[in-house]
Amino acid sequence: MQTEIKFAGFGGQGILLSAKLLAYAAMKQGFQVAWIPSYGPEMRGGTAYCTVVISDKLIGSPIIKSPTHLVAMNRPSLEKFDDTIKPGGIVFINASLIPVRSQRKDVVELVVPVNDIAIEAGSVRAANIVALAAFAAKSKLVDLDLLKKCVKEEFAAKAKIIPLNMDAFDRGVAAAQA
Amino acid sequence: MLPDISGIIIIAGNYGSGKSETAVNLAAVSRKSGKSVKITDLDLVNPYFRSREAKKPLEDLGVEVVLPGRKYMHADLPILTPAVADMIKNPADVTILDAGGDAAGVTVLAALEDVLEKSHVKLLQVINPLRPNTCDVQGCLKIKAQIEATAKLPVTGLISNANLLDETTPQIIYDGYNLVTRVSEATGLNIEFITASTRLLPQLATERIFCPILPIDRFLALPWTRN
Amino acid sequence: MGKAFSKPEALTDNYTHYCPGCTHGIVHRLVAEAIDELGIRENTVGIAPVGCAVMIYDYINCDFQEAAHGRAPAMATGIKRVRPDLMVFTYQGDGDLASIGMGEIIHAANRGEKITVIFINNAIYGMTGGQMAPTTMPGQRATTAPAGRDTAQTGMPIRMANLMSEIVTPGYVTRQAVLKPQMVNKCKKAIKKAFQYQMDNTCFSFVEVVSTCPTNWGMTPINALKWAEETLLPYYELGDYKTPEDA
Amino acid sequence: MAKVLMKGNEAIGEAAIRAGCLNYFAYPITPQSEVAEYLSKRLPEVGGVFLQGESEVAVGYMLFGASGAGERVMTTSSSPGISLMSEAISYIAGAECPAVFVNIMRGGPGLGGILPSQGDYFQATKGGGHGDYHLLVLAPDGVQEAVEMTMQAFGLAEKYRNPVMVMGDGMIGQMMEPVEFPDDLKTEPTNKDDWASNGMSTRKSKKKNLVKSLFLDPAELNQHNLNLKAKYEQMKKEDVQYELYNADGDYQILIASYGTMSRVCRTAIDMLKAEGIEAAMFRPKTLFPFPEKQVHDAALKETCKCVISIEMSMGQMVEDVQRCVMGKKPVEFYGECGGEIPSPEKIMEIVKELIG
Repeated sequence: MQTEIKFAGFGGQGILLSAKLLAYAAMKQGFQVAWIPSYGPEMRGGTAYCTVVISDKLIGSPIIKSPTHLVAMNRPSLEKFDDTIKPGGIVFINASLIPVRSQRKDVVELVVPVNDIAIEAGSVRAANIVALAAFAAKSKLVDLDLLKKCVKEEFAAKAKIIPLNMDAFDRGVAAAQA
Repeated sequence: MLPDISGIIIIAGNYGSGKSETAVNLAAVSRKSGKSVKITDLDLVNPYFRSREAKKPLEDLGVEVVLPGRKYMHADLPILTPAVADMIKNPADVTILDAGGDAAGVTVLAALEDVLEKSHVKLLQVINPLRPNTCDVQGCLKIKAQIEATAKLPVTGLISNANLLDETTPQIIYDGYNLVTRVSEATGLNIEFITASTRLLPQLATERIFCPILPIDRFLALPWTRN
Repeated sequence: MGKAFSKPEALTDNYTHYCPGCTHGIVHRLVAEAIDELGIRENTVGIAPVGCAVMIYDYINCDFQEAAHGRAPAMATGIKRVRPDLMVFTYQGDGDLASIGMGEIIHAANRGEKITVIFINNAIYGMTGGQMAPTTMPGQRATTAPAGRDTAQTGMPIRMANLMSEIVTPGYVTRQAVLKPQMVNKCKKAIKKAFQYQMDNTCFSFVEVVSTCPTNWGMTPINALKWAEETLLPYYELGDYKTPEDA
Repeated sequence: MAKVLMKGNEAIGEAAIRAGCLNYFAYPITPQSEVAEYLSKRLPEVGGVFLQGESEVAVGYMLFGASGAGERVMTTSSSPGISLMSEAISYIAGAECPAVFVNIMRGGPGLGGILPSQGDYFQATKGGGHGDYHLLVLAPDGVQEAVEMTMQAFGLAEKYRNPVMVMGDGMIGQMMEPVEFPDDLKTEPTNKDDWASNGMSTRKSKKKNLVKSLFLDPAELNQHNLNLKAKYEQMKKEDVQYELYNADGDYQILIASYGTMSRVCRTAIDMLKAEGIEAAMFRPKTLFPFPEKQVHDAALKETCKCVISIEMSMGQMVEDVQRCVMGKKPVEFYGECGGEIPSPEKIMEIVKELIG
């Protein structure tokens, strides 16, 4: 069984980090993983994309044309990749920045105003952690406690912002479960 | 009639005029006539087809070949061995200095000025009219002037080495002789000899030529043309 | 009583291949004497250049590596960085150092590599047969400048010591010559000092040596010395251009 | 040791340290600059040498110097940078010094592009620099193998006293995968006292050591080249590495592929299998020495109708495949090299067309 998650947004929204943390947690859980940067014409235009592949067997092609899930942090990302998601996949929408919704009927929409939640938690910069937590809670791809631990470890060198990110994480989980 | 020259002989000329082949054959012919012969390869500017490549056959004939140490034979180094000055100071019956091409090739002679000026030296200009820069009298005179200016020595005689390698015909040799004759008239210099490959000698109307003829055996031929 | 003139231990018994009147042999000897006097022979690695001195390793008795044309300072950097305990020197000519290797020498100096560079400036390419060098004098003939160096086309000769002295990183930069006995003595002192700076881990050092090439200049050895003194020295002024104490 | 998630470029840097190489010289170029960035932090921590050279040309000779002084050393670069280092590579091979070069290939020729490519196969395996020499070339298909091959490279370089190249592409450099650093791949540095210019005082023999590639005597130079050739023949006997995938059954087609491209082919083979089509893959892990006999034998399987070399190039490895198959089976080619890696679906389509 192989799952692919595309993370997409503006440069600076922390997309690559969210993806890395998910991959890291999955790896710790014993899965094969690959973190594949957007490495093609799609990387142009100040936007950042990357794909995490989680699998129970050796991962083959790093070329993922049609991912299982999408985490869209801004409108161009949703519009660009909405069509490519496999039927039954999750389309995560950052409602703080995306006023529209998926055009698809065969996907599961998860709409969370992550920027607003991050601001409530103390800083808009934690929006990527809110999104990661919300997506993880909904998709159940990895153990949430383990993922939260990975987030904490990531910020180990910046102890001051750990409480903020832990709070953002919890708020994200809550938003997905609401 | 074979050339019969003695003393210290410097062979010069423009690039590709056939200096080295001429020098090597002159050494061989002189040695065969019973003279003691020394030859040095002073071509420091051209790494291929130098008279040093004929070292072995010349030594087999009893010619003394003066060169930098064996390990430097193929070095890309302009080595003027001190043995050259010794050779000039203690010459054989025939002592041949094979210089490099053009003015650049005789630059090294200027570095030997102090030993050369104490000796009586013949500086012979080899002319092949089939080379682009020496196809007329004017071209030959220009090269002569350049050689003299750089070597700081006067040219004392002329050699016609008219050839188109394997495509040489008797006519080419006659034409070359005519050109060098005109250079001789213009300069007052003697034609020391002309060359002709041993292959062409039997076909040559030697009565048309009023100077010695040096028969040329290819010592420095390309590997695939040897024998 | 010791011998008045003996062969340095760092000099091999081989006869050099250099032409009569060439000053490479003198500078080799000075380098060998400096190495002996400092007692560093067994810790020294030399970099042989591409140029007439390519076979310097036949004459100086220490470890050597052979560089490609111009790259000696980069090789010296590689050695010195991984083995700071070794004494590393390059011995380069003007085509090597001032033309094809200009990038490498400037950057090695600028990084302050603790190496010693001996730079032989004889105003011509020797090895390849007398072509124009960056240091060839205006009007000086070369096989690639048959009418003499035309500065309108090729610029003025590069004064390496002057140029190197402009580098802000501390270093020792000097220009010496070996045209007369007293110059040879001074040059020896400079070479020794350059090695001493390396031993003390003080700085990069650069010793330019104004030298002769009678064969390619087309001069007798005596005339070559005279020409160098009259023509080269007024343009390539001797002396220290920079010392680490200046910094 | 537990697995860690690392970018290929970082993992290569770490692998060098784990292999006992504490000397690194480099010049930045996309898509491999992370190696230099990583090592600029890591090497000082372990007392190693990190230096950013002024050019790839200089870096090549910094490697030559360090290697000639008997120390383990590595550089990393990408295609145009490797071109500039090729002069030094030729000298290092000529002087018989060990050194490790990593090429994270990008598209060419010229500036080309920064996207992944396999356009440097010829450069790596057939020369690149001047003269008769070969690199031993290792081609990883992912981050873990990049680690393992980087670690192996030092031992191989010392075994043969020859430069070794690890040849990945932008995708391998940029992607993250879990990696382990196997302790058993670390080799002890060989004793270099009999040839390295590492200072006489540290050696028993007081004979001076010369690191050089100049041989003035034609017979000596010829012999030197014969000695080099003997090394390359030894590599062919002792150090060929390859992998066969799905080759146990009755495959109809053999896909030859290496590096990132082989990952795509692997997926395509799985997808074809699901549709009842059997395809096998031959993946050289050493591009030089090329697994000549192995590809020949795999191609000759009775059920195998044809061989196709699939590359992110316009057809380079295919020439080696053709050479080894010796006309006994048709050898086809498919390649793309703009930077977009062909998809598994595209590979399936090509395979289906070929086997009808």
